[in-house]
Amino acid sequence: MTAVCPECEGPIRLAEDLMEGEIIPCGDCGAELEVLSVTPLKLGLAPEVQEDWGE
Amino acid sequence: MIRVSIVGGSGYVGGELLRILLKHPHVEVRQVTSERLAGQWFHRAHPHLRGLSDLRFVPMEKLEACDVLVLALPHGRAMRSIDRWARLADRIIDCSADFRLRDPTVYERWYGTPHRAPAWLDRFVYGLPELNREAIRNARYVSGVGCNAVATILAVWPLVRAGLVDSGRGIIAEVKAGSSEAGRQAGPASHHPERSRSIRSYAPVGHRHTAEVQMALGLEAVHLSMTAVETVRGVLATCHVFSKRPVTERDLWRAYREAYAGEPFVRIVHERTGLYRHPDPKVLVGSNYADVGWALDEQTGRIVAFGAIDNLMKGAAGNAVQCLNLMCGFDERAGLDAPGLYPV
Amino acid sequence: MIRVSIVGGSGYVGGELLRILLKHPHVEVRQVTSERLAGQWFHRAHPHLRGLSDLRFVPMEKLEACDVLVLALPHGRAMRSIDRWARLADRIIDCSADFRLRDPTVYERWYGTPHRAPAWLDRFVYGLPELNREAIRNARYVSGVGCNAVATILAVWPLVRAGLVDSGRGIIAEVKAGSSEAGRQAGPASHHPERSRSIRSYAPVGHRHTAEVQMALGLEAVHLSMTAVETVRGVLATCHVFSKRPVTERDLWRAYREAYAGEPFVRIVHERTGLYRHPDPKVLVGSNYADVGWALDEQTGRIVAFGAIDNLMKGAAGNAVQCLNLMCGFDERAGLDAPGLYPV
Repeated sequence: MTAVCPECEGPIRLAEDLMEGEIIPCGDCGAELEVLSVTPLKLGLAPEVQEDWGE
Repeated sequence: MIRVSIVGGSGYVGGELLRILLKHPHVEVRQVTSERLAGQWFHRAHPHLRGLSDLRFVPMEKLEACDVLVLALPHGRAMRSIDRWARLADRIIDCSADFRLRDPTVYERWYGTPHRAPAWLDRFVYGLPELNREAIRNARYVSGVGCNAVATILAVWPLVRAGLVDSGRGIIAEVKAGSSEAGRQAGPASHHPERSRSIRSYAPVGHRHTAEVQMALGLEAVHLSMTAVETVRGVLATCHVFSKRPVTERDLWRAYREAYAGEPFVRIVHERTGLYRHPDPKVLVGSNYADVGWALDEQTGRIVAFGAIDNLMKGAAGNAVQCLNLMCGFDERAGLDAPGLYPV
Repeated sequence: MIRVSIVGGSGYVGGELLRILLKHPHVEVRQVTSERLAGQWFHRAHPHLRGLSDLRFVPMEKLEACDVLVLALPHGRAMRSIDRWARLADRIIDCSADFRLRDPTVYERWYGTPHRAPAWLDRFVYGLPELNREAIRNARYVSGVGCNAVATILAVWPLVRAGLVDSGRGIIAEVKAGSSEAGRQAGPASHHPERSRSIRSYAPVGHRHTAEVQMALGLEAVHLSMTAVETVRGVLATCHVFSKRPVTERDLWRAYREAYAGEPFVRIVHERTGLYRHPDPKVLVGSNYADVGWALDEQTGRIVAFGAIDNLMKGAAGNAVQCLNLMCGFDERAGLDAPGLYPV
């Protein structure tokens, strides 16, 4: 099963036993995607932790 | 002699403040604080200064009144207890970003949190002597400067002053910087096998110093990009400007000479031959000098303006002491006239 | 198997050609020339290759006919004896700058001397497969590429192709490069105490690769600045482009994906987190990959486009072998699919 990343439109391969609430990283842009619903399939951006490297 | 204490003295900027002030002809370093190293000898954090003093770190609540307080705290800390510092000293120099910007809404936009002491913003003067000398001389509260901002500002200021910068197009400034900018805190980004030989675009857009450059130059269109390269100290700002009218080499010599006539710490570097034709932080290590210069592309009218500094000196501690000298009526060069170490 | 000989094999590019071709599934390296080291074992110049072959350097006049000649001579040498090389082999790949530009007057303007074999210019194809694959496949004579030019071209090509670049404003490309670009010849500039930790603006304007970028992108307004930073291999081109119309992240993903769909050696790097969010030559050492990407400043519409390569590989030897594979009908990846060494 494949889907389209909502952030970068990249292809996302999904496991057959996909569960709601699972977090899947997009292979192209690294966005952490949350499975909002399985049928119909809906992916959304999971909240991110900001990295700070100083000045 | 004036009594100076340093708040947050265990970091690299704290170390440079001590290195300068312990040798400063008119200053007595009274106290230096560190919560983490309270009670320990100061050279535990600054091994190169061993034997220069018998100071030990004290916790902040042990701070006593003194003439000048220099704050070298992480961003966001100074503004939370500025009233307390103001009770301890008549003059304060804050090296952090907390009091650099005049407008609290601009601060919130760039730093992502509301300013904690907006009323104090008007009482602080932006601490860049080359642009603000008289105001600093008469000020009680002076902010530090952002190292990347200073290199960019000093590179381009002569062109802005000479009316050569097209405010619509503004400036594109690519700043290459060393690892000590990120401070003493170790992490994945500063891990040597990852950091060595990396050319890392850590802030290609949206860098906080943009606001500072906009404010200092009075220019909206400031396009800043940051790249980390392999050095410990050193910043080189390479700024691209398309002049409004045709310019010659002589025009540029005049613009830079007039902007920096008599400046004790700005040197113009524009040579035809040799290894160091243009400003290079390699020759500025440990010095408060800023080397500025340019290259003119006669075909296209593009001016490439350079600004090189040591981020811990003219980009932080050295500049703070330069402001202290002005505020206390000392010779502006006092304690700061050492040239760069070279080669290093 | 095809018989390949390398002319001028003692330099760093010669070493990389040997490192790849000695392991290439369809190539037999027949001869490698060096006037200076004639008669000596090849590993005298390439210690890392000791034991991989019993080749010894031969002087040029000992060259015999073969299937493909790869020229790795200093600039200006190949064009002086191109007729002689053409008698020795049906196919020639010249890594130098002699046959990159189509127009002899442009060549003279940028290289300061008249071209020695202008008639040959039309017979050479510019050897950048990502832009010129079919022409290279059918060519007998293919030029090399300039490392700084390739990084800049690959960074910006998707934006030019998508019609996003305002040809009036063009591009400002600041290329940061390592020391192996200057080749094996030692001198004051490459002396370690001077070169280490230096951030040297060695060609802020007027760099020769400008002409190559203009030709490849079909864009006149190319503003190139070169800065040497501390690494041995590695080039990062940081290009600033102001798009003609508002763009979104998704537009840029589409532009880069469409430009490089199916390309064996171009990778798009645009991550939200982590140490390597944007292209960084640190992860490309010894590989033929080019990492490309961007950062979008939503406030100002500025696109910062990145191109990272190993200057000795995709910027020279690796790219030459990629062209050889195309010219000889091999799998374009043959001998070239090793990933970068990391960390290094």
